[in-house]
Amino acid sequence: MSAEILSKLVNLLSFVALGLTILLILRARLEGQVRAFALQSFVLAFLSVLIAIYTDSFQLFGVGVALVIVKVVVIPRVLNRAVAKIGISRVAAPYLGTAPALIVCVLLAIIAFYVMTPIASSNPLPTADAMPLAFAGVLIGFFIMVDRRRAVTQILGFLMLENGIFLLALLMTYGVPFIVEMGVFLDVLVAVLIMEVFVYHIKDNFDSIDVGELGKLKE
Amino acid sequence: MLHDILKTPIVTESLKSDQPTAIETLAQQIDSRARQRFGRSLQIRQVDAGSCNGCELEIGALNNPYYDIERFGMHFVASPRHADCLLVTGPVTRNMADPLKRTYEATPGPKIVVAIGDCAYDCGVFAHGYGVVGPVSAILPVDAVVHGCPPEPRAILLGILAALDKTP
Amino acid sequence: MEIAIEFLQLAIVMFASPLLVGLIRKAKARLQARRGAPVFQLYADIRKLLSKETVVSENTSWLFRFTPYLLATTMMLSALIVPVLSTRTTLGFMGNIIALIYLFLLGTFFLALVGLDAGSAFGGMGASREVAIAALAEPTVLIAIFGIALRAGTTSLDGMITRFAAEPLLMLNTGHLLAFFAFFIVALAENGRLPVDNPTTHLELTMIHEAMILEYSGRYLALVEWAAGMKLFLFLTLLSNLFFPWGVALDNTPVALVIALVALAIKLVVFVGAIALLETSVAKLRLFRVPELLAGSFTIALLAVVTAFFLR
Amino acid sequence: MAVDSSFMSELLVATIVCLGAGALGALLTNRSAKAARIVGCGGALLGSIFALGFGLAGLAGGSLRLYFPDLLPIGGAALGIDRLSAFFVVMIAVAAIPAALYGIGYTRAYEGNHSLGGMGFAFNTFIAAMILVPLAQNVLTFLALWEVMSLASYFLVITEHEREGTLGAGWVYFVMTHAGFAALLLGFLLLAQATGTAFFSDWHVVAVGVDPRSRDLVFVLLAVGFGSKAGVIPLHVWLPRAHPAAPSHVSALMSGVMIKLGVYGLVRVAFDWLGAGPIWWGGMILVAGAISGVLGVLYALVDTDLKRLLAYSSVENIGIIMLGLGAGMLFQNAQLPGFTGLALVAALYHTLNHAAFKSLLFMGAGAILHATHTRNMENLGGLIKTMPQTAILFLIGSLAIAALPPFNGFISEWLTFQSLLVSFHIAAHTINLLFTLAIAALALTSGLAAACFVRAFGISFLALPRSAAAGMAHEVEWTIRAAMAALALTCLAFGIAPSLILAPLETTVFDLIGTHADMKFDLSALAVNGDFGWLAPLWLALGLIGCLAIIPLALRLIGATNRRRSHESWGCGRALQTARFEYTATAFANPFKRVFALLYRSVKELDVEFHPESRYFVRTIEYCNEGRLIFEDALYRPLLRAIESVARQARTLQSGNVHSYLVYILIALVALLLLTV
Repeated sequence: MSAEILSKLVNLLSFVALGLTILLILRARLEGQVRAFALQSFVLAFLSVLIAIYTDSFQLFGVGVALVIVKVVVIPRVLNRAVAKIGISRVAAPYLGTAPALIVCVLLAIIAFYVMTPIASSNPLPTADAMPLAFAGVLIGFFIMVDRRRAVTQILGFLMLENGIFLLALLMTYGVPFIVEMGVFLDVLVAVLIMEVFVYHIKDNFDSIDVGELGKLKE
Repeated sequence: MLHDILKTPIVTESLKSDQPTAIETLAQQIDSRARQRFGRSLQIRQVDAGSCNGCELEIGALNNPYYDIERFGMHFVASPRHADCLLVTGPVTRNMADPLKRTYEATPGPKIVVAIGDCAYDCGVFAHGYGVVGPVSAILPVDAVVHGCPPEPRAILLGILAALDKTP
Repeated sequence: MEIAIEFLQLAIVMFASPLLVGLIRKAKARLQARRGAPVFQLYADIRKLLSKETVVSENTSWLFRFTPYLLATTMMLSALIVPVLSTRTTLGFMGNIIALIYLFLLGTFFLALVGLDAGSAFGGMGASREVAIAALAEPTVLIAIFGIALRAGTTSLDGMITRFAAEPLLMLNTGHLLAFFAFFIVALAENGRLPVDNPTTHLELTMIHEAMILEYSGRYLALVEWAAGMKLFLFLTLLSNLFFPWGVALDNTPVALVIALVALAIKLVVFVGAIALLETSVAKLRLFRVPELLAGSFTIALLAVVTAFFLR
Repeated sequence: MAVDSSFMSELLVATIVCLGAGALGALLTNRSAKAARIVGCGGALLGSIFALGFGLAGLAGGSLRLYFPDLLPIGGAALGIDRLSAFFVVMIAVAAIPAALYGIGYTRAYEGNHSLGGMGFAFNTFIAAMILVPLAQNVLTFLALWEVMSLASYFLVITEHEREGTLGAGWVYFVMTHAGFAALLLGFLLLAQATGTAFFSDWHVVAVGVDPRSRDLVFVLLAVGFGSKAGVIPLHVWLPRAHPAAPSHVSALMSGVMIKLGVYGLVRVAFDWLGAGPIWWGGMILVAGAISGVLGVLYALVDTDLKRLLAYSSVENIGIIMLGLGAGMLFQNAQLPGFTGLALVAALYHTLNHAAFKSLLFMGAGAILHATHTRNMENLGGLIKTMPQTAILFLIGSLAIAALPPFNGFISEWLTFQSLLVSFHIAAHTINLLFTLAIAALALTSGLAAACFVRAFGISFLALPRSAAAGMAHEVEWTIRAAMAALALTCLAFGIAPSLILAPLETTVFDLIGTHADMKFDLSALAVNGDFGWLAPLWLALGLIGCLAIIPLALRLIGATNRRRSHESWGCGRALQTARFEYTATAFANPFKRVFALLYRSVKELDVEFHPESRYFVRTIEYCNEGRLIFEDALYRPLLRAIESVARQARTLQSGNVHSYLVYILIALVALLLLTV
């Protein structure tokens, strides 16, 4: 597999990942959002396997497999369970409407391009071209956490942010060592489980998962 | 959405297999005869002149996968301007008499009128009601009448065909 | 020779477009577990309509009687510009892709006027919605065009197709695919397909395109339907040849033309399947959600341009 | 071919003499309204015809230098012509000839109740001043002519002073135009001081040497001054008030031609006087153009006053022109002179086209006003049957302004698009993104413009009349129709044979920037930047006609029946159809109001009065969806309040009589001038 094809493929897949992040804004139903996340994680796994083949590093391959197990299978399960348990929750309106949110996403993407292109151009790896996309994924994930009110959506925003960071590392340095990656995965898993518990509590106390309701805790 | 798209064809498969033979045979004749009239293309406009909506249900059934009237080149349209055939249901009430006439006027010729159901034929149980003007034939030249309260979809199909056969 | 090919392309667009519509209907019927109308139904409909009387509202003006001819005209003219089979089109010099967009806009303009002509509330409603959607779709179209023009280095249809046909790994090019998606959404909106407009609706209040032609009958209706079919055919041809330029004849040898014809047929069938799937699986958007859809397509187009700039 | 300057001067003298004769003659014959009307407009007509000849000769290369040292203080009066001035003179004449012809018939309505003498005087002076402004060769000549132009147009605006609102509109116009004038004055004086000369011809050479900061200051001042005359947002507020208030043939001139002199000034500043500047100059113009285009058409889209709608659409078209200019400046900055030429050609072409179709549309609106005595679209409708010829002419204007083939607007907008699209040759991401947004803005503008004129034409001309007045409308007299027909033909000619204009325009631009525009064209086709984009308007037009002819024949050949029956509109069988059933202008604009609510900030009121017996019977429904004007609210109200408080201190001077204000302005002007000597 030549470097050119690899970089093209990496660009494309990173873009699919980014698109799935943006899809989180368009999809109203939580199930769909979870599915988007699972799909994105799968794309990342595919990407890391691709790079593993290119660099024939066994570690990266392992990372890909672990990614599939943790983020494509386990976490979506957990989240779906949460969603099911919450039931049809009252849809809390986001702070921004769909169209403005999309515009913000584009702006974030452009900013990411501005910030990352110089860094990417100084990086010799064939995968470096896509770094701005990964960074845009990080920013937009963050934006989702800010913009959306439903706790589950926010968790997903956080997870996608994390995916973006993973992708960034993957593109910059062909990924961090296996052990570190494992550690990160476990952290994320734990974090998700804790958040799930939180969601239940919010749900029980305010019988809605609109984090805006948390404001009531003040008095 | 992705999921739905992946799911859709499977649903179709399961339904498409059981096409009833009785309808098939009827379909064969209808198909052959429908060819000659209106060049195998018939746009239908349905007018409710005061019906109890029983007939509407049966007419609606013509569109379902079971009867699927479209395969005969027949199609329900949104405007009498597009139509060749008016399906009129119910006894003609005072309020609907004039609109019914206007609809007929608005339909470009050549056109056929089919009265659907007993009410359309002789006002059925509503006969001599204070709000009822009379049967459809009192307002429009009717080419064919379909009896029944309500008539079943295949009867309606046959009625339309009868009307088609009458047209020169 | 070349002029002959030109008119061959025109003939294909003129006579194959009803078949395309028929195919979409058939595919949809199949997906809805129905037999559906035969694929040649639209020909029968048109033939019948041409032999029927026309009823013209007494409130209408000459515009009402003139517009169907103009619609068909704009579409035929566009068919002369779009490279259906070959990029070596003699009349292609009449205009580039932007001229093409404006030709379509000309048709929309008159159709909307006709919607207002009869003075019925439905027509006005349809006209207002149609122009709103057309206007909101415009930026996406031009930005998507920009996105591919700056990679092809030209805005002439023939030129763009030739360049892309020569480009390896085209399908791995992000900007290209993004531009395609943006253009595809716009194509759906412009042709009044789901999820923007429901071509088979009977409910006046949900209509857009249908509402404007409620008044038409007989030969005028035939022309309008036919023009709509040609528009769809042209948009899909444009999509398939511009973004997937495989098999388009780069020179006018008979073999190349035959290959091009087959390739076009295959691509169109794929699109038919896609549209049928889409229209059976998604519901019509509320009218005031449509801008969001178009905003989304605009976003995609913008990203296409941005990537093309930064990743070039 | 060279034209000797004596011939040129004869033409110019003839022009001025005719206009002067028209002006004075109108004053003298003021007693008999008919005579004043005919003399006034006749003089203007003859003068404009000579002006056309003069301009064409100028375009053909004729040169002229006139210098009257003692006609004006400091520097004297200097006139001269180059191709750019000649081009604008031609543009003025193209609009002024039909306007004068139109005036002959149109001003009959003013007989008896208005002084036609004064009107004729102002009208001729206005045209004369406009023709001379592009010829001015030094600061004072320019400013003097500019001021005369403003004052003459001001008096024309307040012609119908008895209508309520007219004086207010005139006042806004007066203030804005003089604010702009002050900016111009300052800018010119600064530049003159920095360069040490008041002659434009010298600036081209010396201005480059001026230190950057004061160059920037001068540029901003001049841009603001000319921008306020051109009606660029946010300096546009006078335009939608003043243009509708004026008599229609004057509105046609103001909207079609006068605001273009602002464009003339900007072209001069950016490409002649100051020379190439930093990036942000071009960026500023480009952004201003994008904003003016989108917002202008958005306001036009929801307005129900036909003439105000047209005024707003002028703002939009100025925006399109600005996009061309800004692009040109950015290309100049990026060392791409071929594209600079292309963008300039596009901008100037659109300037000319807009002069043609906007005058046509204003005259059409005037004809409607003449026939129905209303400008409110909600009371119009059905006119296509009572005034068929006006309808066709207005339709042509609408098609042209919506930039649809085969009319002239299409060509210039196509050229503008091309010049924006070639921007990817610039290798700077920020500029690329700027251009990308400019393209999006232009696309949105053109789409919305099409929607806007579907509404304008469809609501006012089609379906049933919405008021008795509209029902009793009648076709207007022949001079009015002839004037409009002339303009309509111009639109068509410029649309199918652009080379008529492109050839002289290209040389004009060559004279200006010293490089050829990156385009090729012959009688039938034009190509941009090699094979980047091409267009064959003539063939497109032929194709349209051809197919239009073929289809009915084909239908006859295949034996399609042509039986036709006339019947009522289909309304689901409802009892009768009245105009009440029709879609209103407000309803038509509603989708846009909802989509762009952020920009309109419209306030919606709905009050329903029910029948006392039952809620199911409605007595009256009142629906009001008023869009608020953000710039007025955010920018001008506070400003005016401040000024007001100042004015209260200066109440002693305030006599309430507008003409005494003129005196103040004049005094201030002279004082400023003396200060600088």
